[in-house]
Amino acid sequence: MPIIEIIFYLFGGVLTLSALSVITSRNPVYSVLFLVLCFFSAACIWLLLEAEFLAITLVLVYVGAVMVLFLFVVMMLDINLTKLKAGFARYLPVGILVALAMAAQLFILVWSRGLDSQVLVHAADEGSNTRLLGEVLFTEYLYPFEIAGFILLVAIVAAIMLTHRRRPQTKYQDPSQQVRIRREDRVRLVRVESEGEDS
Amino acid sequence: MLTLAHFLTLGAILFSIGVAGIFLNRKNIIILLMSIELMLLAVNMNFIAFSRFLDNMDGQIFVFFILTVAAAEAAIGLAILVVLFRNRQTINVEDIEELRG
Amino acid sequence: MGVMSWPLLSLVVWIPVITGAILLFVPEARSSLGRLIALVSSLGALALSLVLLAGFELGTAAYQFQEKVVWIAAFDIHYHLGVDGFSLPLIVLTALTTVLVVIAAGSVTQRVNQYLGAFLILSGLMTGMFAALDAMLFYVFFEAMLVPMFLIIGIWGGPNRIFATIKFFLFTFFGSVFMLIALIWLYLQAGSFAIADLHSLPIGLEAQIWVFLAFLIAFAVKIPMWPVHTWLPDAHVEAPTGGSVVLAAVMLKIGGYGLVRFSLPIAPDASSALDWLVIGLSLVAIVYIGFVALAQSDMKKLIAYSSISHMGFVTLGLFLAFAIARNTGELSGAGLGISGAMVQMISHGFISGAMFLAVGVLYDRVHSREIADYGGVANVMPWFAMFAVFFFMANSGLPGTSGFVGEFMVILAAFKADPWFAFFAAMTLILGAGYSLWLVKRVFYGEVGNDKVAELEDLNAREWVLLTVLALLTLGLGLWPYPLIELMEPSVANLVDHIMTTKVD
Amino acid sequence: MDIKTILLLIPLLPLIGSAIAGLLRHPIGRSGAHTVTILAVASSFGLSAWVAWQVFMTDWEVLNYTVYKWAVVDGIELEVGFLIDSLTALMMVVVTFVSFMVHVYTIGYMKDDPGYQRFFAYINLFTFAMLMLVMANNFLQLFFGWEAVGLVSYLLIGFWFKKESAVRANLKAFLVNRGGDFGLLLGVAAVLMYMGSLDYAEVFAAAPTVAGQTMTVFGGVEWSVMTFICICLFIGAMGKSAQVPLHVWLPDSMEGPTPISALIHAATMVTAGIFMVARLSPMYELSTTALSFILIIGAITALFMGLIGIVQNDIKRVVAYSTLSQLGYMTVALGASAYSVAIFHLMTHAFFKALLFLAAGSVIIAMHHKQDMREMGGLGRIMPITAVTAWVGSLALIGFPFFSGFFSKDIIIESVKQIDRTGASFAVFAVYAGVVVTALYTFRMLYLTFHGKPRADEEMLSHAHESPWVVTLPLVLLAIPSLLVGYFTVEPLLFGGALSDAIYIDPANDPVAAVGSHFHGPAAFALHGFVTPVFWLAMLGVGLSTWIYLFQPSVAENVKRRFHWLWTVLDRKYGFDEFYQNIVTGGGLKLAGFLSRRGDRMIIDGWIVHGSARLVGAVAARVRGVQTGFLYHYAFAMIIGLVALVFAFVLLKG
Repeated sequence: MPIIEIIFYLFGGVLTLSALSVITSRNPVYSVLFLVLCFFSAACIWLLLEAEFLAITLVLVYVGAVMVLFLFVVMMLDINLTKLKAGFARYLPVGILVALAMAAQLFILVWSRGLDSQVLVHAADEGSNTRLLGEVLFTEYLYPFEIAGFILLVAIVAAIMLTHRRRPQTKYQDPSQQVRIRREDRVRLVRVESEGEDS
Repeated sequence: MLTLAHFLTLGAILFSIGVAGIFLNRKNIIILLMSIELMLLAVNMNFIAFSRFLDNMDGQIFVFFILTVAAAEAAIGLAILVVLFRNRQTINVEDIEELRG
Repeated sequence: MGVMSWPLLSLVVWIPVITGAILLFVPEARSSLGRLIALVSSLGALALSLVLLAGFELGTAAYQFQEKVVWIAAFDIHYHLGVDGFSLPLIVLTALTTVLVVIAAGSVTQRVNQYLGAFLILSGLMTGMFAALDAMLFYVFFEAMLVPMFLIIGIWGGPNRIFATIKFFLFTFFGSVFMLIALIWLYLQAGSFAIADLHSLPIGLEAQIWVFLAFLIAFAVKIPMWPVHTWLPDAHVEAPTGGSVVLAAVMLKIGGYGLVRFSLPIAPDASSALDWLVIGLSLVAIVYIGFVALAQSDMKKLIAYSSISHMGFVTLGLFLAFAIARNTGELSGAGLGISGAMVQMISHGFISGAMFLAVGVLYDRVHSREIADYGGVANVMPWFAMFAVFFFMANSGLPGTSGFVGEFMVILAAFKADPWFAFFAAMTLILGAGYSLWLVKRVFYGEVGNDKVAELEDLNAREWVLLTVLALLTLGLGLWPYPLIELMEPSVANLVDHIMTTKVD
Repeated sequence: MDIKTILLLIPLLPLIGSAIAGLLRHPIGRSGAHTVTILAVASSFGLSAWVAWQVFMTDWEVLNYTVYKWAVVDGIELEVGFLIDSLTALMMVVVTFVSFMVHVYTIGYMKDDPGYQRFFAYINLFTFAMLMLVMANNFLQLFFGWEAVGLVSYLLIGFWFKKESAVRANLKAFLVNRGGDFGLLLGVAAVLMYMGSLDYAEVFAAAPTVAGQTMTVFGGVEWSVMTFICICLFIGAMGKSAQVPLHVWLPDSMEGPTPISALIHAATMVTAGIFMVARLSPMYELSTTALSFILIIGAITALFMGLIGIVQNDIKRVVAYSTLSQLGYMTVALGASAYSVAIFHLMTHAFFKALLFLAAGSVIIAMHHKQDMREMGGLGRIMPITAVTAWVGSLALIGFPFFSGFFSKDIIIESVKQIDRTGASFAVFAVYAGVVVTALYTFRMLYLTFHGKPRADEEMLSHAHESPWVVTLPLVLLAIPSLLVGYFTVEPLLFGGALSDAIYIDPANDPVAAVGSHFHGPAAFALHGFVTPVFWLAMLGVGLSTWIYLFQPSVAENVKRRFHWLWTVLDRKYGFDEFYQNIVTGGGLKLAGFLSRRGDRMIIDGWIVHGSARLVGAVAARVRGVQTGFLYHYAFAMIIGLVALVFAFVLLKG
């Protein structure tokens, strides 16, 4: 068996098993960690498909940022695990049934169209994957790219707005109020009549 | 011999696991979100495979955008989750039914 | 550059809309400024519409004062305006009614500027609809004017206004959806939205029947014809006085105008095949609704039902042509019915507007529309009683008032179609007099009904102006309808020719 | 002045007077109002008299011209125009003269009324409307005048609008008249359809060509077109001229002020129907069926309405029923093709009936607006002028020879005897019986009012006195024509062909000519009148009346007790009022209530409109259950939907 196939089956197996663990483990922390493993395995398979840039991005951005975020949240929240797991067994048959139905349909689709005749071969060397991607992304897909950036910005603003809260007891300065202040609000001139020197 | 079908099968398995995950963990929003990530991963897998086999970069561009949107979605989803938990002290889906008709 | 070279129609349409939009943002504190702006704007539109009238060339059925600009090139939609003998009188009526409503708004105290703004916008949109020569433009105006009317009833209306305004909106919207479908189908056939192209488009009989029914639903709701009339009494009861006036005086005419502009010329064979339906419904409206009006205890409801009954003459007159051709084998009388219907529309604009203003006069003072809350008003408001009796008499079709002209012409034409039509139509002589004068008896005659009536004060200057203008118009049109009929005659003749030519190839 | 200007001024002067008196009622005040309106109507009368002089005494060409074009539509010219011939001229003089008298009389009758100016405005307006009616040269203007006089009648009956009975009566009058106008309008529509014009001259020219045609309407029966048109038009006349069964409004109209009863509800407006049929004689001559119908209706009215007059106690109502009966005589004359006689009786009746009403009004003034004859009696000594003029009017009414009524009524009876058509024999009986009845109620009224012992209380009697000159002058001025006009006009009008330019009678069947062949001057005719059965029938009525009401009042009570059922029938006016009140009005209102509640509110609004809204609501309430609000239900739904879609793509599309 060529090395490439070994790599594929190895990482494919790890990917499948860890994905199963993501959905079955009792503790969400484990789930997140298994998900990280999934992404790693997927990245490896993507390398096999010569999508180096995306594989690296998946690991760096997804695992490095998004999954860490998941982990934070899971650990931060005090979750009653037993309650959340209730009914797991009851829905197991339905879940498996639907998943199998889905899988079966997809298999039929994949294997009935002659897709298995397309063999993976090494691509012609046209320069690095990153360069190729960049060339398309910054020319043909410039506007979608800009929009994607904007979506991320919106996501950042939205996430901050949602989670940011102002605690009543914290002291802070409001620069706009400081700038707007007028003399009359601060100083009150009181005319005090002198007592007179009639003593 | 690795063919396109192999990669697509892997994607299909991954997707089905994501589907099963939604059914099994119906009460835990975090794992629901993770199941969605799995399904997105499966889709990405297919895109990259097609991109490779069709020798066309568009598939990878799509993956790029999907990653972007998924990241944004995860960030906002988790933010909502945090706010929800802060207000309700629970993330149990069964306790949340404001949209009941 | 003379006035005639201006884009007069556009000015009549957009001056009120633009000033209305500006008025929406005038603050409450500046309401006297708002009133002034509204008055100047509406008078301006009226003056320009009179210029149109003065410059209108008689003796031709062609569209005049045309303006045509590409609007949406992809669907061949044009901003195309123009008037003929059918639309010009209605445009003048709209401009005039707007002036009266602006003057009558003196009794409104809340959000006056927005109120006036809504009316001006409504007025411009209605004018645009009458002037539109592109079906899509017509449709846009047709739908757009629902919005200001919706707001007028919904914001300044009576206690049950939300119910009434939603009923009004749903009814009209329900109808116009069918019109949209028909217009799109016609566009696909003709490749154009120009009304003139639709007029000359040959269509098979079955397709014509579908198109005709779609238009009929849209316009029947507007007119309103029995049995889709029940929104009107509710809307009138809840609408503020100005809203009622515009609703009765102009908005109801849109349905009749639509029948003239779309149903009859686009689907003449279907109109001929289904004229029994329209005639039947019209006669039901005249007789049945006449009876229903008798049973009303609310003045506005009574007038609303009377409007439905009178609009029955419009639909009757428009569709008599085919029956006349079948019965007598000639066309003499067909134009009589159509002219009668058009005159009836204008006349009803004056009379119903005046009656709603009259009810408004009482409502402003007593805050009741119930007939039982009045009695003996003539004792304390003699001048008002004079106007009221005059307008209710006009409503019952007294010769010498405009209310007679249209009904007379339609009944004469109806007799040619079938004496039975005339028999049922003429029932309005008794029923119309019955409900109108019974109301006069209960409200105006007798001893002073109660303390509130005893404290009533007679008309103020504003009400004098409103009622006098309408009374003179009613009388003028009744004594000498010649100019109006002469204005419409070529268009009527053209329409008769057109609808008697089959479009089935 | 141009003749056309004069003719235009005749109706317009009263219109202007009315506008001034009505709209400027405060600035001009009471005296201003009556000065303006009386000046207007007096000049109108003067001009009318001049026109009549021209028409009757000179070589006059019938003047038929258009004043202005009302509308031209679909090739049909609708115009406002005047047709000035002998008939019009006669009517103009009668209308303006009676109106003039009534104007003067009103100064006295209404002198304390707060609505003084309004009253003068109304009666001036009435004069305008009536003149427009009689001067019309086409059906449109006829209809205009027809309705306009109806409007003024409505306003005047309800003049004292605080009185519930008055406002009931005016509504009733207008609605019953509208019932007649319904027929008139259909008739006009039929005229336009078959003759193609509304102009009298053109219609008359086209009438013979239409005579043979038939039409199928109303129950599939073939009708002669001319009969249909004539009967429809006559239905209008039945409303306006108060013929059975559309007569019910006229007695109630006595709720209006007395001058109005004289002017509108006796002398002029109610005769519009008679005038119309006479004007349209070229058409009516073509339909014997219609004439028979008219004859029978008129005969019923003449006899049975007179009978009611015997049991009435309100002085004005007696005169009102007498008017109904006399209108019946005129209608009989029309039905007998004796149009000119009908017009002749119309004229004489206008004078003596206006006189009787104004005399009754004078009595009412004296009795402080009490109208019940049982509280009068013996007034002849207190108010001699009124009593004498009332006697003149009464003698004219019963047709005492030499009085104007004698000529007209006797010739009607003679004419009816000449003709031979369906209903003629009944009509002959009715007009003969009517003579007795007329004499009976007329003298009953005279005796109860002016003779016998005073039954009013002392205080009332002490205040009662003869009315002022503005009241008695019109009485005297009306008494003169009541006495003389018949004698001087009977020959030229009926037998001299003065009306022949307006009235057409089929020469083969001309009752007037037949009567004329025995006519040898008015004096001989009147002297012969003393030996005719008509005279002795009238004397029978007078005698009965004298015996019962002057010498043996107990007889009246006895007869009343003995024939109680008859008395009840008469007192209830044959139940017409109940019929209209309960069946027509009551039924109509019930139907209205039913349609409004059940039809509109329940079926259309309740079931269809709100029902569909409720249906949508109900369905939505069910469907809403699907939206549980649980996140995972939505997720499940999505996934299952996805599976199903993929299934469809994979398996069904292959």
